[in-house]
Amino acid sequence: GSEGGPQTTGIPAGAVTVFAASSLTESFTQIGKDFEAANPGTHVTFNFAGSSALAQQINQGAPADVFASASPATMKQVTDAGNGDGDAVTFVRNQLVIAVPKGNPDRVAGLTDLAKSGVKVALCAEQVPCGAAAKKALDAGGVALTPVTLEQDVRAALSKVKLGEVDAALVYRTDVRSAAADVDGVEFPESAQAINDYPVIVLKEAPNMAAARAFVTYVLSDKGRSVLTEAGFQAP
Amino acid sequence: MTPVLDARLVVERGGFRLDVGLRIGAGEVVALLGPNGAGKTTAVRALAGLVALTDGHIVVGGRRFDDPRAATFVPPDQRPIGVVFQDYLLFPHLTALDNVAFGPRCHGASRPAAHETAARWLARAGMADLARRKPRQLSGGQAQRVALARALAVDPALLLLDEPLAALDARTRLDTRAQLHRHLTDHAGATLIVTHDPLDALVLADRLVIIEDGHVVQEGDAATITARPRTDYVARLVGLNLYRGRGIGHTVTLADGFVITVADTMDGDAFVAFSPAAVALHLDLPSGSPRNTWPATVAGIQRHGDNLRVQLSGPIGAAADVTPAAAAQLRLQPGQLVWAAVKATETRAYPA
Amino acid sequence: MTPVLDARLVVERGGFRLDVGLRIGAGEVVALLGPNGAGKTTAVRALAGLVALTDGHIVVGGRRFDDPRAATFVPPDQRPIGVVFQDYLLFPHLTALDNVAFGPRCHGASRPAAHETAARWLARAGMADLARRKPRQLSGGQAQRVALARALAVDPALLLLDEPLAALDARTRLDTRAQLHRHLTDHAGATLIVTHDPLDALVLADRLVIIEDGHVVQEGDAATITARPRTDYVARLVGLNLYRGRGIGHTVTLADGFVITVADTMDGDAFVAFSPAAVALHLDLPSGSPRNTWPATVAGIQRHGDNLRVQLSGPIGAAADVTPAAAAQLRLQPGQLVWAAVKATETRAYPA
Amino acid sequence: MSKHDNPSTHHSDVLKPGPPAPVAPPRRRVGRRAPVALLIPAALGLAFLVLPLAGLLVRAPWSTLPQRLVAPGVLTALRLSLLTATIATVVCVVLGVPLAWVLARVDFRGRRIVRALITVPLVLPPVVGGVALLLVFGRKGIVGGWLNETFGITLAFTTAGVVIAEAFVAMPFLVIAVEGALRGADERYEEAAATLGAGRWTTFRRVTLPLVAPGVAAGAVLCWARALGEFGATITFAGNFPGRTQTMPLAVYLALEKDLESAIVLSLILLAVSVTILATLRDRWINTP
Amino acid sequence: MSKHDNPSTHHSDVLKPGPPAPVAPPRRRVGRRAPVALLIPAALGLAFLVLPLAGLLVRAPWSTLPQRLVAPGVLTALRLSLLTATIATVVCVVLGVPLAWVLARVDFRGRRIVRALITVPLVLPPVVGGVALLLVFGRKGIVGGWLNETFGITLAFTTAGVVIAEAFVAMPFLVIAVEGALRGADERYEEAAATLGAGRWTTFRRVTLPLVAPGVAAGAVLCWARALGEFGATITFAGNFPGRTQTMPLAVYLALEKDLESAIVLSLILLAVSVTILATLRDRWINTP
Ligand SMILES: Nc1ncnc2c1ncn2[C@@H]1O[C@H](COP(=O)(O)OP(=O)(O)OP(=O)(O)O)[C@@H](O)[C@H]1O
Ligand SMILES: Nc1ncnc2c1ncn2[C@@H]1O[C@H](COP(=O)(O)OP(=O)(O)OP(=O)(O)O)[C@@H](O)[C@H]1O
Ligand SMILES: [Mg+2]
Ligand SMILES: [Mg+2]
Repeated sequence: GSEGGPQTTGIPAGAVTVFAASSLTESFTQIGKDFEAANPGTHVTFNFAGSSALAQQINQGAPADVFASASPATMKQVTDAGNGDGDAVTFVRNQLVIAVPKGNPDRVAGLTDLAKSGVKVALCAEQVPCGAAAKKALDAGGVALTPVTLEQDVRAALSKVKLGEVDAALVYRTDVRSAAADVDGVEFPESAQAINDYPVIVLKEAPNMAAARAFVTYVLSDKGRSVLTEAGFQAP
Repeated sequence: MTPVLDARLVVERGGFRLDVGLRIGAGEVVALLGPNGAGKTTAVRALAGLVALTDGHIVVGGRRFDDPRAATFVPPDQRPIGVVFQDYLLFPHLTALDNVAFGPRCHGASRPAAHETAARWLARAGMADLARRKPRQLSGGQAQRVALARALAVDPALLLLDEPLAALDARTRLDTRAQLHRHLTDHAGATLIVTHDPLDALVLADRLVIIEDGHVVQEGDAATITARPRTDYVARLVGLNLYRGRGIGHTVTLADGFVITVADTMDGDAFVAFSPAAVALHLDLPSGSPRNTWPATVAGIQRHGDNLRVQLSGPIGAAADVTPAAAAQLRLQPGQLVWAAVKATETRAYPA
Repeated sequence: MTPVLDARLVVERGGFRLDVGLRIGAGEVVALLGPNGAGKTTAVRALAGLVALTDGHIVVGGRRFDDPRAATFVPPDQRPIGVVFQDYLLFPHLTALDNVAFGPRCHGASRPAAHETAARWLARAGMADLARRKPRQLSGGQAQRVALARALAVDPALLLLDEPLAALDARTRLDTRAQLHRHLTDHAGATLIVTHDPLDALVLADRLVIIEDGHVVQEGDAATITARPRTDYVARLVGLNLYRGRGIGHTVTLADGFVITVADTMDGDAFVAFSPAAVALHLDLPSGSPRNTWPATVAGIQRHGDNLRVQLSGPIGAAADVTPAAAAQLRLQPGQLVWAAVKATETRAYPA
Repeated sequence: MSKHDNPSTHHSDVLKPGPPAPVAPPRRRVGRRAPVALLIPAALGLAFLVLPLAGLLVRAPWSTLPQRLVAPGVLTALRLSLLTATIATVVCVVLGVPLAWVLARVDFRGRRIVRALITVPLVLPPVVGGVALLLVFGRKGIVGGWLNETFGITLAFTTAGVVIAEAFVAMPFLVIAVEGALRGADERYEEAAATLGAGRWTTFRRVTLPLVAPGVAAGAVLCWARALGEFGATITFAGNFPGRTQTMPLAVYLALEKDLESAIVLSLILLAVSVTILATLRDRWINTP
Repeated sequence: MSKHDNPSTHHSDVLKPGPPAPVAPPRRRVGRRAPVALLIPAALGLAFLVLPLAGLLVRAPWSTLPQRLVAPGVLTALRLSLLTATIATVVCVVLGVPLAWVLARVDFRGRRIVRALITVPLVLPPVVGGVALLLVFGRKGIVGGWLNETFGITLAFTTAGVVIAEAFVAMPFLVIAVEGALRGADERYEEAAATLGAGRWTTFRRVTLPLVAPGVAAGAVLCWARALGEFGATITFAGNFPGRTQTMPLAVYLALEKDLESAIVLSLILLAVSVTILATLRDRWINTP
């Protein structure tokens, strides 16, 4: 219900607080500006952090209107606690690629090349979405490999490639795109089996329900999508 | 008149046990003397409340400060005391002036008033020039004078001075002693002064209490103690030869059988004391009046003021004072055999 | 023979300036005396290398230890010294035994050997029983004896003792002094001992150096200094009345015009000294032999040994010793007018 | 003392030398050489601590530095960091020094356990610490719920929340450092103060505290630096709101999402500021007593 | 001294009282009451530090605790945490105590800057610290590249890397705490040692170090606890591989991604172990001198 919010009319106004996964930092900051321009009188405030930390904050009563998560699992923590208003909607998807140092010195062409001895690979830990996706992809390709590290998040895995500590890492396409100066991305077919969904939801205790809904609608709109696909995300 | 201080101090620490009774009247000054490790500092600390009694009691001005049986213990800051510590314990971060002003401040004086009091006390201690110095910038004697001023500045009912003059030079010591004497004469409370200097005790104290190994061994005014020492330590302090034995008529027989003839009549356990100056030394058995003569060996010779002090071993140990001229004439040297003689009239005998 | 120690110590700190020359021969013991704050501890610290000279030099056994002009400075641990500090500075975390063993260990002795040496020194200091105690568990005098043992145990070429006996009780002091004397007699190196006790100086030292306010004011053997004090402080130390004036024949005229008749013939600047015992007090102007008589006011009376010491003000300040009987007869009390008389033969005059 | 109190006249002025030279010469350097056995590990330790900084400096995008410096959020975040770290340090000193005193000077049952519990925020991964803070001080938390209902105060996601998170993480440093200093201090001075009539509070304020000032200063430095670098607990408990709760470490975290270089630049700014502040403050502070 | 050295015979045995009672009675508690002005902030401070732990305890899934405890990776991670934190502490003590000594006792130019630089790892967000370590000790790093080419040693992704990351983050605590203690210590004991022939190294080892032992202990506790809780630099520099570089905080962080309860359980295990170790060790350790 929208009662209790400062706005009960359908026209969004006032402040919207969006809790968003930190991988959305750049695209959502842009979308927020666009949204404010499209809806004068609104003001979007972001809280970017790891999805699971955001889920904890929301479940502990954080004053948030919208939650955009980098994985369905963390979204589930919020909806299971009954803090979502309605169902979560997947607004983008992200696909794995193999990140390799610029110029691909080890000539990695596909997943199987990662299993070669002497190739140091970083994966995400299974607990985080990119790790779960990587496992799915490797299973799908029937590739067994022993990574040297199971990173906490995509960024950490990527920076290991950037700094030359590993020869390859399974990361999202968006990440490779933002680090294009230092790394190349190698697409591989098995990634289709391991696509990660980004869900978004309006929260039940949203202080500004109307604006929250308007924001989610804006993200799902073509304008919002275009910003996201520009950053390398796929439309669902 | 009830005494200001009425205490029985029993403290046990490690293997050491202190057990002394102390009563000090209003305006009275008691000197606490005793060899190193006798428990003087421990007694002072117990009175100050820095160490708890294991038994006994401390009553000051009718107030019970410490009584293990009654589970009473008044902490040091609530006792009206002033303490000069053997190692001063001046606050290293405060100037001499602030050190002395500390007590008055704690007793409620305003800052300027406390500083004024402190400046007055420092001036009396001859430390006015150095009032702004930190303790680390003071010499040992200067620090001790500040410590004395600090303790006196709170005008305490019970003043506890643990060797307050030990670091002073001879001249300052004389002045400070005289001044302390004047102060103590006016002081309405009780004073306990620990000292190793018999002169301090004689000048400053109305009464002497001598402890050894945690126990009182002798107590009284200076004249009595000087005349009738009852232990080695006291005899040494007042410079007498002292022996203990059984008296029968005009003789006192020591434990090892040596017999001393004395002027007084004695019956039962008795002490015999005589001055080293009363001991005459001869190369041959002297004939004539001295009733006590014995062969002795020179164990050591030291200068002693203008004279020489000769340590004798033999049937009884003794010290003898001789003039350098006599020593030269006798050609005294360690290991030499001599005859020692003491006239009975030079001895003093008294019941043990 | 070149001296073991040849030093000129110039140290400036704050407003204080020390500037003394010191030469000590092999086996010689020099006592450094002086009022509080005269710079004795500073001199010891400079010799030990704990404070740097601002000028002068320190040469020990031909080795240059400190010389600001030559930019030479040998750190303390490379100087063959032993120091007893005025405040002991026993290592609080080590037992008495380990404190004493510390030096031998640093000089290369094995652990058992160092412990053996330490035990021997502690036993000599009468501290064998307390060898396992930590410094906090020792009394003041016990700690000082450990400190002395610690300094002696390294058998240094230059022994620096800063009031090493101040905390000892009278009896232990006598024993320790005697023992230290024996030790120093055998000691091949040089010894500097700081003390406030004239007796310590007389017993232990071959020569006395007296400093005041950072400068040497008198220097010599005990007899000379006792006989001919040259400053207030020294006069006090040896217990004499001292005046300075201009001598012409058998008279010495003080700055304020007072004339003292003396037995010796003097010409030019001169000192006059006489003992307080030489001052006779009379209620009326005495007739007869005393050549010096003057009216005086009793400023104060103190016990002094068996006698009373009377402070006199008047044309010249003086101290007079009288027996209690005489005092009673004269009914002496502060403020009273008396006549003081000193025979010319009791005075000693010597060039300033 | 009157002029005639003593048995000799005063003429020491005659005997005294001239007054000392008014200006003391500069003190000579006579420091003993430091032993190699200490210098080598010290140099290694220093290198170990400082080399990574050199790495950052090498990698920093110096050419673009000026424009990054003036990027909008940076100064705000820096100001917020300094402000919150300083307030957190004050809070830690006010609560932590008494706590350290109690641990060092009061003999109570369970002291050993309390002393070990103090280290909890050190061992707790900061993110979990943030969650724990949310559980207690959050809007639905034990204390936070009550605060919210009674006074309408919320701490989470506010600048006050940042201070709380930083203080929680940094306080143990202060407490343990100060307790160490208190245990090392000579208690006999406190006894002397007591005999002069000083109660425990006066003794604490006028004797104990000045004596352990170097320890308190060291603890406060640790505390401030740790608060300044705090990230995990802050982002979890206070969130990451620019201008309100986004401190420099949080900004660095977000910059890391974008590119390494921005993160390095932001870190270097934080370092430069804190090192400058510490270098100017600390020598003065630590040398006070 | 011989029996006859003194002028009186020895009979003190006659005068002495009986021997003292062999057993000393228990010492009475005569502690002065602690002042409220200190007790109240101390209690507040303690509550502030301990309440969040209470929050965790309330939230912990006690019923499922046993089965979570025996979950495969937990013990391995715990063992690795304790091992690496302890080795890191040893490294910090070996390098950090000399460094603290140099800072406190040697008067050199630039000391003030060095002292401020020591705090760099405190202020640096740990993740950036990890990056900085990679830049230096990584495979392509300044030192790491050389190590790799010359000896074939890589530090990243190894247990040694964990130790390096932890030591880097924790060393400043030790250095600053020990330096504070050294400045508070009475230098006159060091002078006394010098006059007994002890060089600076001997003085350091046999006098200085024992005197500041409580400060070193406090610093080591800080250091160990901080190393035990280290997360950001470790995961960045050493990565996260179970059994090799996955310490408890890393496990906790990853558990947090799944569910809060597992993370809380893991944190509580870590806390319980560290608090127990500290409670048993520290009282003994800190009371040594
Ligand atoms: N903490 C302690 N533990 C065990 N024994 C102690 C402790 N403190 C002092 N003692 C012992 O108690 C005895 C009395 O010590 P105290 O300091 O009272 O002596 P003192 O009479 O003041 O001696 P001094 O004249 O040397 O100062 C000594 O034998 C000393 O060794
Ligand atoms: N750190 C310092 N700064 C300034 N002045 C100092 C410092 N240390 C000592 N002094 C001054 O130097 C003078 C000499 O001090 P020193 O300790 O050498 O005297 P002392 O002869 O040993 O005296 P005492 O017999 O009292 O021990 C004193 O006046 C003292 O106040
Ligand atoms: Mg004593
Ligand atoms: Mg001195």
